[in-house]
Amino acid sequence: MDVTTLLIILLLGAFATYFSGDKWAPKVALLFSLTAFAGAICLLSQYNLGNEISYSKLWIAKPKIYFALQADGLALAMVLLTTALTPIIIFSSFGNTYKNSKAFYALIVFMSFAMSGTFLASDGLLYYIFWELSLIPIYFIALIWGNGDAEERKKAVVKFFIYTLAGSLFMLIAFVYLFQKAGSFLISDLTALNLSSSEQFWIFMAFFLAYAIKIPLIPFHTWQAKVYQKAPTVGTMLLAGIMLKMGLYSVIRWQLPIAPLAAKEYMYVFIGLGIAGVIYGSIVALKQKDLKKLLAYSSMAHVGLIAAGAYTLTLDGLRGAVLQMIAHGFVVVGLFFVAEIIFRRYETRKIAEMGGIRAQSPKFTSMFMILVLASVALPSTFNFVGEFTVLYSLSQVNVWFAILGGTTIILGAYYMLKMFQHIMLGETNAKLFADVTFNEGLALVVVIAVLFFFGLYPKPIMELITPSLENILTQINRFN
Amino acid sequence: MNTLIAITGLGILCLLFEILNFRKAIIPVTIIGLLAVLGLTYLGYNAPTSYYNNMIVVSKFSSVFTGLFTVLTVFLIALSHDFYEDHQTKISDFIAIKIFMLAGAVAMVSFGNLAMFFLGIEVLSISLYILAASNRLNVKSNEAGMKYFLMGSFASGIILFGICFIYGAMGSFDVAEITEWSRSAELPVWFPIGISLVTIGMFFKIAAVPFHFWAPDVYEGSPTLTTTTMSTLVKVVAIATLYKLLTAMNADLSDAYINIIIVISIASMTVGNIMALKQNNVKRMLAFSGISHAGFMLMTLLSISNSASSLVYYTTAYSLSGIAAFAVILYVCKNKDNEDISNFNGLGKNNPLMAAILAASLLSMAGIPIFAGFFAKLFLFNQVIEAGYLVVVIAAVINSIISVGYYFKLILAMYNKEPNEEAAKTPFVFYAVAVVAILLNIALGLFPSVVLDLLG
Amino acid sequence: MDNILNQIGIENYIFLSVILFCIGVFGVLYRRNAIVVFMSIEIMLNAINLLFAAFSTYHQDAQGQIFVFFSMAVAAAEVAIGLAILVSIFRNMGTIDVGNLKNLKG
Amino acid sequence: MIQIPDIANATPIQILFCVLSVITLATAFLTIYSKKPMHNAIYLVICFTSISGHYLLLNAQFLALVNLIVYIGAIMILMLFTIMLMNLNKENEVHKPRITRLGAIVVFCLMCLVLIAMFMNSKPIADGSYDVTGEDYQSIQVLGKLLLNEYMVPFEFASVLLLVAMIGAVLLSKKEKIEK
Amino acid sequence: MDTNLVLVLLLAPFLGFLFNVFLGKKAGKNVVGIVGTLSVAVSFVITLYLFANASQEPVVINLFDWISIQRFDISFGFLIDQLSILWLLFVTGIGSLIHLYSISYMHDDEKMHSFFAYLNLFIFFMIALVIGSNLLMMFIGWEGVGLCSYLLIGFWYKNQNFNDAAKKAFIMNRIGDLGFLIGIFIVGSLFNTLDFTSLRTTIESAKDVSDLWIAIAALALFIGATGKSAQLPLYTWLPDAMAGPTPVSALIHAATMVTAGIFMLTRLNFLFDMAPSVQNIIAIVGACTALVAATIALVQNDIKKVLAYSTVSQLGLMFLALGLGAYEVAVFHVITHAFFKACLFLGSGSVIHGLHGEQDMRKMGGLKKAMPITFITMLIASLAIAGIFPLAGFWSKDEILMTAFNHSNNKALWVVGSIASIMTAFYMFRLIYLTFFNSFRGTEEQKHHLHESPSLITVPLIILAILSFVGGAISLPGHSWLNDYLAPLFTKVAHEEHTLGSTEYMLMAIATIGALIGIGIAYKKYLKDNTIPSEDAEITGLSKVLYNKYYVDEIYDSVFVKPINLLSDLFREHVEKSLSALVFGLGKVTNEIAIQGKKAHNGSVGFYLFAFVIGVIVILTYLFLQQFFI
Repeated sequence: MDVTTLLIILLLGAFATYFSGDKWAPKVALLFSLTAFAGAICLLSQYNLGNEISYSKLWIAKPKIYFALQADGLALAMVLLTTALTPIIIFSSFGNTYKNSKAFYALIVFMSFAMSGTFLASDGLLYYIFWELSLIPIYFIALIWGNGDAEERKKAVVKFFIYTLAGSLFMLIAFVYLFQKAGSFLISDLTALNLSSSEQFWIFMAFFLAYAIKIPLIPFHTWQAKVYQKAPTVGTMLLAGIMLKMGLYSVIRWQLPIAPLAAKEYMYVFIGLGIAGVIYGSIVALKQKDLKKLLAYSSMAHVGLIAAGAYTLTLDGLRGAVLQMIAHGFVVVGLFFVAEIIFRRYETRKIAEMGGIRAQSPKFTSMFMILVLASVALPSTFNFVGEFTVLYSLSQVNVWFAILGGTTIILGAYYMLKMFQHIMLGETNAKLFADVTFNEGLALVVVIAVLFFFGLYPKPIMELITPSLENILTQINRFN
Repeated sequence: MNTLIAITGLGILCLLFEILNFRKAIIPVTIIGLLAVLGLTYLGYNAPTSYYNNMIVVSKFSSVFTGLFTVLTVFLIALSHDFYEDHQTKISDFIAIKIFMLAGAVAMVSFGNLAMFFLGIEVLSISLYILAASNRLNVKSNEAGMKYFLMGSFASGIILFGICFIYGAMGSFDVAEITEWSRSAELPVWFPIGISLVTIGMFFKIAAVPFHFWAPDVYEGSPTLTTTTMSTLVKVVAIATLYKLLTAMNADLSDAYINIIIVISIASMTVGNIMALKQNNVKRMLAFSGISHAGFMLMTLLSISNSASSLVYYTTAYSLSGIAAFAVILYVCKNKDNEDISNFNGLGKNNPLMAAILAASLLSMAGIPIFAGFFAKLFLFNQVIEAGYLVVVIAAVINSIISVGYYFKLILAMYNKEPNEEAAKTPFVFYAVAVVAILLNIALGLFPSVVLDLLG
Repeated sequence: MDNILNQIGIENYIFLSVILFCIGVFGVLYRRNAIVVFMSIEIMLNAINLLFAAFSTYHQDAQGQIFVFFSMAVAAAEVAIGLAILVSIFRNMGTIDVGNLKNLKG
Repeated sequence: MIQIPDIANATPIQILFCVLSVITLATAFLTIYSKKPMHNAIYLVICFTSISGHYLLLNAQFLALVNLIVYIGAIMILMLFTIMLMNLNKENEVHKPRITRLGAIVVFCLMCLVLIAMFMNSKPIADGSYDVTGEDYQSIQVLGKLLLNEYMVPFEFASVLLLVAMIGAVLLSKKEKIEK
Repeated sequence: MDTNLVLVLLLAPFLGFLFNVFLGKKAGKNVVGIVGTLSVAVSFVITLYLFANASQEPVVINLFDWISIQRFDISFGFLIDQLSILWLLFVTGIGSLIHLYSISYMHDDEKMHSFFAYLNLFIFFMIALVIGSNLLMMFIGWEGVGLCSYLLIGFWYKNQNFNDAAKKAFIMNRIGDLGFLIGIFIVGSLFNTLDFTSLRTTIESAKDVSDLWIAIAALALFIGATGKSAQLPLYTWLPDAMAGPTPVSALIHAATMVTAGIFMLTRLNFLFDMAPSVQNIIAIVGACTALVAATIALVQNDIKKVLAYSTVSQLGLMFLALGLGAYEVAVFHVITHAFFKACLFLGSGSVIHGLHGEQDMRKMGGLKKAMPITFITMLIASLAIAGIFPLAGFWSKDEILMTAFNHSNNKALWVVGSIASIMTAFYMFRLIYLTFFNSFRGTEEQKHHLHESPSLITVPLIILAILSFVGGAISLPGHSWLNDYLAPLFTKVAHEEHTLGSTEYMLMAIATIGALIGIGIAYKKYLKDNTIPSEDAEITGLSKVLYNKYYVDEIYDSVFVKPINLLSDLFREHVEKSLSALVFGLGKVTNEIAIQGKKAHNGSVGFYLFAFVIGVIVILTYLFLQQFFI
């Protein structure tokens, strides 16, 4: 199985979905995304057999641009995350009906294609193209199928698009500049460059702008909550579950190896920013009235911690960041799905209008509770593994970072439990709340199963990502 | 040369057809003729020579651009049938003028003598004055024609003044001779002044700031098909000519000159983009967008020795997306008395294909990947950074960000607003042109080398 | 045959043309009557033509004069079109005041 | 360098040049300044005539004649026709606001200043050593040959230009039959 | 030792949990109760087997590598040694009893299956905590029991106050957990291992390890312990936790979970021994907690609240012992305390059950006759906790006080501890008198229904009462089986056996007298004078302060909770908005420029040409000047 096949499956899937018509579109999309997941598993098995999984072909001769894909352990992990979450996300949307659903599902599959491409690309420009491509589907998904007032939605979505595009264009400049130096966009060439420290600084900052907006790190996060709120839940899941990880992945894959000196010199600043995001996000989440907004800020807090971990430039930090990325991907998809399940029944996202659901829906309550617990990184869930490793790496840099970053344990529990209490507990709600349907339950169970399995046995993922992270670390340390 | 003759002949054939009452055949025949011209151009591309005492010099550069112009003209003429539905008696005139305009354009990129250059630019301009004012009962069209005429002839005067000084300095109109002499050390001051004046005249034609004021008004007032012509064909012709002129004159662009280009380029991008933000008329908005693109195209002049292929790529990408966008605009505003953005409300529901095409072409103009517009910008940035003008690229990037604001205004109107009325029937030609143009654009994005390698 | 420039000097022709050209520019800016604006443009073109002729003598070369013919052809064509537009404006608006052309702005 | 006219020793040609120049500039200015379109036209005719005089001075007889024929005979007549057709010979033009007029004057002065300064600064051309090849370079014969040999293509192309203008003029003024 | 055995030990409660979760509702209440109890009983039996066959050497079972850190791996493994077996014994033992008790106690609750599920889950996590082979494994259990505590406190979720209490417990615990984690990090980076066994050897052989960092690690771990074991300043959740069903209070908030902190400190005794300054802190914190909680308990009227503060106070005493390095003494007290406190809670549960949910002692009284078994068992337990010879509490508490007395010349700790135990005697007997003596003060309706609890409730009570009576036997001064049993755990040679000299006898006498005084005062006040504590509103003076728990909750609320919420409002209302405005502002400015720019494009040809000409002039001038100056 060739690495390009995976992308082709997804791309074909997008077209097939569009042309299969509104009625069949969800099923076709699910079929193709599952196929892609199977493909990713195939790739994984080949990788485990020690095969080099890469594809490279000269695309444009001048300037020299390759169509180069390479799947190392890290990229594979992220592709697996993408291809595993996409079917879940698609499946989770089966309870809703969307007008013009063929376009809707086609965009989802297309986005999955673009994001997989981003993770796999080993040529800077190809990577950039996929990076930007993934922005367009989510823009339309949020714009057309989003909820709330059209004007406000428009404002939020446009801000999101322009903001993220603004960041990435600076990244493009950095890439072009690097191309001048290296003569190609291939990552292997870019990481072999001997840039002066001031060059590295500016390149680092250009990348940083792109990633800080995408991740998002404080204070570049202002697009996030509104978009999460306004986008349809599927879009929010894609955004929070996978797309944010693109930013974090890129930090590890591109930013740090290319400009390690700057990363080292200003390490404290970037870790500090990440941790500031943790605290700030948690505190803001505390008093959110809208469930999706609350989850948005919680997500911001989590990714802040992940970013802080990545910027420690230690193996533990990177590994923890990747683990936490995957874990967060699953848990956040689950939580947003929970929000959607509630919305399907109560037609509201205002926490104040909920309450007393538990008595009516034991299954839903248990699953929601488990997701909440995973989100607050209860040991034996996957999130704990990631969070522990990240916090450990932070403590190696400076124990204060671990303490400040560790407040997520307290504050996270505070706002999540408060949210849970106000939504689920209390006197039985007068409005009827039907327990989860089979489909809804299945999607949640899959997510939960993943969280627990890797929470107790994260070794496969660790072994998958560690060699690639070690490679990246040697690149980072090449100036020493 | 053959190309030029063939084109002119085709124009006259158009007029003859009207006389011979073959009105129905005009458009098909012209299109077929133009495709044949494309073949001729290809022959010329393979055999660069000069004709008639260096009056016409067919080079790879000129052939490539001639080809591009011809393709654009094919699109424009294909669109004509439905656009001039109500003016069937005049259709031969319209088509003939467009063909002659193409002849002027070809003369402009393949001139070997400043006389050809000047005549070419005048044929082009006069055709445009006519087309701009062609809706004679419409006050806006009149005003557009008048404004364009006044300012255009003023600019022609400046260009002529410049040519005059070049002649004064060199004693010849022959580009080859001028090139040769311009390498000698002692040049009279007349020469740089002449070059500057000609350049300024061309700045006017490509609508660079501060010579851009005509563009929005004229674009808005002109009949939409004319606006299409101006924003695609004419802009491309002007920038190609300017490029050719500066390479041909082998003017060692002095630092001062480069600075001027930088300032004008940045100013054009900025003014164009910022002004476009608050426009309600789509044509006017695209006029400002065109101004900003002119700024981008001017960046090629910063590394003039090797940026020809970037220029070809950029212009092709830009004009193809322009054609696609205007095909949709023509469809939407066909029976409307204005081109306000509100006309596009709900297009995404009424006609998803057309909406998608417009969205795609706007994304291409904004420089979003996989569309050719992105690669155009990329190659341009690459070249400019290579030449060492990082500042310009940063300005360009900031401008790209601003530009998204107004391109998306249109997209938002299409997808986020409820339709005003029932969907209208789409003439087949609009579909065809729009689809072909956008597919070409995407194909260009996927295989940029096809165009890039034309000029090595 | 003596070169007339030996008596007058090319500079004087240049200055004459430049000033004439500038008067033309001035006229374009100064007047609102479209016809007068046309005339101003004609003055500009004539100034250039004169300079062409002067340079032609300067170089002892006929090409400059040839160019003047083209320039005249262009001027004639332009005026024809310009007047045609003017007439249709007059018919529609009843004025030829350039300052009244303000439907398109912003 | 500007040669300061030496009135006393001026040759007739120099005097003629000066006189013609003054007439040219003055009438050009009056063309713009005069209020009545008809007067404008007449001043312009004088201006063009004086330019023809310049051509004669430069020994370009054919050019002088063509200038007279084309400009005065064709262009100006066209303009006069238009003026009379529209009955425009009235002083009803509203003046532009003062600031605009002031601006126009300033721009005029500036432009003259800049251009003249530039040319004054140009390298002086050796006095009295203008090329004299002695060949005939501007007789009608020579011009004809040049125009129809080397400049054949532009010459033909000019016809395209005029054709376009013709079609255009027709297009712009022809009334259409409204087709049902 | 058999790995499978340990896995069965661990997983039996978990299977019970799964059964109750998925099938509990269908299976019916009796089955739920039986399965729940049996699954714990299985663990208890295995523990007994392990206890009987225990070797001297600790047994480590590594299942697989769990988390990898660059410098070390953390295995998913178990450690079975004396300490864990000991803990397992009373966790599963008392757990079984309480499960048994709950069958009857919770029989009327519609969600009995989830109650048993949670209880089973708790036992599962508690076992995991106890047998974890490294700090992180312990942390799984640590957080897991916290979770179960949360679930069980909020068991009656329809009451938001209970939910608040549950949330508070979880968050307070999490504050401690952060400390625990930080401690783990520091230990990990100092010694490159988290395994208890290798940690011990590493520390013993470690050189040039910074004392400061060890102290910080110890302190951080201690903070973790204060959270779980309800010490100052994180104790406030425990009294609130009484919102849960009474068996829960007995099991989790008295006998087992709250002793996790002591377990952890004992486990890591080798670490704490290296940080004497931290040990001092622990001792002081323990003593203070004991005193503060005891004073609060003096005036509480809720029967469970009294017991809760009593628990806090007793835990304080245990920490006092830990701080003094007397781990085995602390463990001894943990065990005896588990017996009598479980008994007390279950007894109070029996009372509450009998009164259909009434918890206010002011509305009880005279239950002696109606509930004789409950009365006798509770009386025995109270005597035990008060430290009356020869009950279990006497021996353990006496050892603590003795250790405190012997520890240094500063007798302050001993004084504080003694006062706390005198108060203990007082408030326990206040409880007994108010509840069981005099006449019933409740409603007629309640009086009518007064009855002794069924045997499922009384049997565990009796067993626990017996244990409270004889439990002291495991560590009699001079013949301490416990000390010998635990000896391999401690680096220091265990405290030299107390030679029962005159000082010791004197101390015993003082303690006993003190306890008797406390009982006496209570007797005088509540039995002789028949005083009934006044209504809430009438409480004044010092009692008011005590009754309101020194206003600690209010202080925490205004120092931490409110500011964070205010900050949240501030961030949400202002910071977010202004950050957002900053970004939108850029757009707004651009738009404003555009609007101004529209005015420049005024449609006037004159102006357009003017700009054109100016452009020409500027360009020419610039070129000219460039040429001129270069």
